[in-house]
Amino acid sequence: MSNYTKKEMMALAAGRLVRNGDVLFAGTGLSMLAATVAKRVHAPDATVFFETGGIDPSLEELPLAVADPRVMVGTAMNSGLIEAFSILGHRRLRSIAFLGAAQIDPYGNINSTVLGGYPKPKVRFPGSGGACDAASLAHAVIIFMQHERRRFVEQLDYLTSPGWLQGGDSRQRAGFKRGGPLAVVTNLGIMKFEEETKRMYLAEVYPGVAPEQVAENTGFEVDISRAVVAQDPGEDELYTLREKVDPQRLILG
Amino acid sequence: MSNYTKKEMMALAAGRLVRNGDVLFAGTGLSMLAATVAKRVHAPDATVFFETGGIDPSLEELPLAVADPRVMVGTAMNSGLIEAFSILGHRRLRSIAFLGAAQIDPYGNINSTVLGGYPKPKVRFPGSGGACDAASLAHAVIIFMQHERRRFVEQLDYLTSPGWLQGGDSRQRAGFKRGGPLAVVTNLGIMKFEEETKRMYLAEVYPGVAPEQVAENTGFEVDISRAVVAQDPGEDELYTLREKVDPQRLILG
Amino acid sequence: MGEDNTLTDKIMTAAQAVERFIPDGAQIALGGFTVTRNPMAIAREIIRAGRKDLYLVCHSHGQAMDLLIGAGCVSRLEIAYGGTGRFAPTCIRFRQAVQKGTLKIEDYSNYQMSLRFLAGAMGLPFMATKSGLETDLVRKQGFDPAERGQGKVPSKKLAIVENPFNGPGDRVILLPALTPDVALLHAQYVGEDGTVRIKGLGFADLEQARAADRVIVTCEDIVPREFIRLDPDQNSLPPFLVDAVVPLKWGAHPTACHYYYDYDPRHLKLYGDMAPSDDGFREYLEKWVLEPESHEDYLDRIGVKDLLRIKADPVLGYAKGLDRR
Amino acid sequence: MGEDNTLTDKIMTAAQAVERFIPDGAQIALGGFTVTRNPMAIAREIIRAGRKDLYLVCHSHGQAMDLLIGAGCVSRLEIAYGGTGRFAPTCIRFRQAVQKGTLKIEDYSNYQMSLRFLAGAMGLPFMATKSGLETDLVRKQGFDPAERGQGKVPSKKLAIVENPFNGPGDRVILLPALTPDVALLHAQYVGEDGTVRIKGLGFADLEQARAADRVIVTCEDIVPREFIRLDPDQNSLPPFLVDAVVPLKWGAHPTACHYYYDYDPRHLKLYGDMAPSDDGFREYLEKWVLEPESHEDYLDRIGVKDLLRIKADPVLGYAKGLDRR
Repeated sequence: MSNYTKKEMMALAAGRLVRNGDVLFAGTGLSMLAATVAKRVHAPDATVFFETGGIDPSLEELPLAVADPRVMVGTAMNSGLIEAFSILGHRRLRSIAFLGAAQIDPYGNINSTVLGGYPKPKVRFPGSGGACDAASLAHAVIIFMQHERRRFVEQLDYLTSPGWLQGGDSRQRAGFKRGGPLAVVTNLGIMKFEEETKRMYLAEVYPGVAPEQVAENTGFEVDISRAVVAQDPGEDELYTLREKVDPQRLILG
Repeated sequence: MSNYTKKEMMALAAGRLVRNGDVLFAGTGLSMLAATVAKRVHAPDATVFFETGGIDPSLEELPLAVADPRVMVGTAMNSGLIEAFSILGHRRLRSIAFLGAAQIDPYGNINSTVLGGYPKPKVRFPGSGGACDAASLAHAVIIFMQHERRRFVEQLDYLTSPGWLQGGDSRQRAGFKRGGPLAVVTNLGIMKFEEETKRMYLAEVYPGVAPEQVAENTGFEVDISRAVVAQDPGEDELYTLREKVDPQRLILG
Repeated sequence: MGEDNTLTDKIMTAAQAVERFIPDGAQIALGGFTVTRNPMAIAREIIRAGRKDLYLVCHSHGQAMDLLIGAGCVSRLEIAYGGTGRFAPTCIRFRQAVQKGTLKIEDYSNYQMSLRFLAGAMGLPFMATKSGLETDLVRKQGFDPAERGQGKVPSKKLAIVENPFNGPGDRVILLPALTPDVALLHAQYVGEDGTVRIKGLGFADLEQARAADRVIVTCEDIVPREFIRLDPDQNSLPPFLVDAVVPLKWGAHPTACHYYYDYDPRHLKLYGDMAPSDDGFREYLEKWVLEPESHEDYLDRIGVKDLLRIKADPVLGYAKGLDRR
Repeated sequence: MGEDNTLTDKIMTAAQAVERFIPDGAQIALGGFTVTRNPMAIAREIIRAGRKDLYLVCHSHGQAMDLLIGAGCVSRLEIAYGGTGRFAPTCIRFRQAVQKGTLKIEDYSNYQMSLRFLAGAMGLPFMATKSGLETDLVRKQGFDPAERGQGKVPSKKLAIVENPFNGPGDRVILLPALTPDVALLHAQYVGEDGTVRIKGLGFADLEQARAADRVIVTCEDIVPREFIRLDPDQNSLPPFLVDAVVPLKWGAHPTACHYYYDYDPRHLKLYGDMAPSDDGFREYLEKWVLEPESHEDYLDRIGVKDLLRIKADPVLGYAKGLDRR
């Protein structure tokens, strides 16, 4: 038994992908944890910002939504959606967006809108929000997913946010100047995208997870041959996450 | 001899065209006087604003430029160019812009850019600034001119700001939803535009000016048959203009 | 100057504002974002007034939108996101209405909707962006083609064109401007002169207000003219863009109003528990919208204890240490 | 958070900022407007550094632009207005350069230029407006067709297209986005964390900064992090959009800096007297730009008496009763 939860591992694994100086577009939930812990542990010069316009808040208490008053306090600047999305897409910034989704396909395109038909679906989700914009405009995107066959699908019910589209150079040909998903962080491991084809493969499994488990829980064919075991969370990482970032365990549960 | 100057008459004559509640887009010089005196004399609910973003300043001292710090004090709001031009063109506001120009044609199109060729002219003027935008987007425009043949011309050297274009319904056909010049206030009188043809005619001459004087100083044919004599400035108007609006006579001279 | 600009004609009750400016079928832009500064008191008044066929245009909206949809006031919606964070990851009555097909809906992204409001605010016909190329936001239409161009429904959801400043093949999305009939927003301060000041994040409230034909502002406090004009850099809207000012303390409850109060986790959880079933939602409406005889009566039902629990720390602007689980 | 964001790497002298971020040929957006918050100290440094072939993109500009043009630093200009109110209804050296044909120039309107900066700031390819239809701003081109699409010169001055959301015949102007190499602006405050706060009108400074690749901010004062972050609603630019911070008191002189000092009527008049003749302008450059060994030396030449004359009233923000005739 490990001394940490899957949620903790996910937040830390995603946070490790952040570089110092990055500009982090955080949503609610896990993405808030990942951005915050990265900044506190190894990327002190990273900036966390929110689509609502809060830029670099003090985050003494964890916001539960991107419009939470806690994203407006101690900030460098309080602005609005227009300014936030301008920053997200700014060509000179390494903006990293953290997204979640209901479905993902082999090229990292995601669905957060509906299951079934449109506009009258079987299940309605909240919709794009800023996800489509982040996936279109950010320097890179990190996606959180629960690893289930029904979520990793060959064909999305609705393509809300563009990933590598049909793979290869299709994203670039479609007119996007940069971006694309960097990684998919799940409760089993970390998926990345092949250099040329841009198809998803298993890059890392968490300690105690077998690569085959990932294949079984993925609804499309996935290369698990290159998987290495992810590094266990460090003491300092866990301490920061638990004591500084989410002491009330509002998101960690 | 009258007990007022031509400049005073011009500022007051233009100011009289303002209605209470209007939103007044003022530039430097005479237009600043006209807007301010109108608000102080008969249109207390009018709002003076500037293309630089200053909205409804206290104007305790007269600004000498639209970026003068005096347009930023006691305002309802300090914003910027984007917000100011949004207000100028707002469909629900009766925005009145005051403009000056180097040349004007029979349909109230004006030139504030060059004399001679473009881009290498005989004489260069400051350029459009916000004049083209005001002439395109405002509810109505009032133009100040020195009445000289070389300024009232059949053909502009450069059309900076659209008036009634070629007259008739040409402005509307060009795609402008509203606007057009209301009057041209000169040192001799007030020119207006015929209802149907939109051609300039002499509506009022100042006391002591003969209508023929206007015809002589206009470089195109102008109907002077309907001219009436403008009302002398009232005591209260002169008092407000001289003592409240421009006590230093910075613009009145 | 401006000494004579007073609020006299603009100050009114929520009922008067709804009566005067929100007819059935109106296109409405809701201010706020998910759990903050929703125009809740006006939303409750709209429900009490029995408005129908409203056409909401939203970026990311939560509590006010869900209440209006649940109460059957809304027939058409353009939206990017419906949720209130962990209280309702997807807005409850919104979700049900979409799944039942009782709501005509068109999806955009947050930036797309914000740009559309900004276009309306600036008097521009459309905005051009690449955000959303190759997605179903672009490919799938929610509204019936036969309704296109009718009333405020845009003639096209969007248009894809070539960028004339680049070589061929460089495609961009054109998004039609939004010019709502009414914008609703909740502000902390309105000056005696009608100037509006929002503290904290503005979201897209100002673009929405500038784009709209009419603007209704509910506010926590009316403040002196001298106060609001002492530092006009901080102000949000000039008086002449505001049609109705409705002073309503705690007017955004149960959503937050920065520097005044936090969101109310207990009430949002209560809503989350009651709203999923039709009976539960009806009961919620009865107790919290229809029965209260006034806004003060509504607040009485919430109770002083809960109001004080969420009262904002004067420096932080939110309720420090509030139990939000 | 952000405890470690400090100014260490960004604080530098004007000479260092020009050396590092402004090469010959750079496309530069000048902050300020006619007589207020012109980045004068940086402009003087650019002249001392002998920069050539600069490409200015401006809405309404005055003193800094005229000085740079007069000194021969500028070869290309996109502009809406060149003047400093009554001190120079048309900027003096600007006027002469255009008349002599030594400057490549393209005219737009103020809204058009502001929209182009805003498009650059928002990452949009172009903006659509009706402002300017049927004018020579639309019909007449200043730049040589052969230069189109080279470097930062837009491939077209603008394009006229049909609005796809309206019936045929509804034409709109598309204006290409501006993304300058460098934006220069003068602010009142920069925080120790690099956050910028402008007091009074922002003009289009923020759009220009957000649109640019690099941003140089000169400022009156560096203020503590706790001060600048206490009320972030008032801030103008976040630290990560700023590349160089140059503390320079009176750095906008002889133009105004709200709450610090007014414009300097005596100096602007002096400039107006000297600039029209080539000899006079050269003499002005010598005395006020080339000879001063430092910014402080420049201020010494202005003299304490004149600096105090224009010092701002702390409440009004300008010099009350200043003789401006």
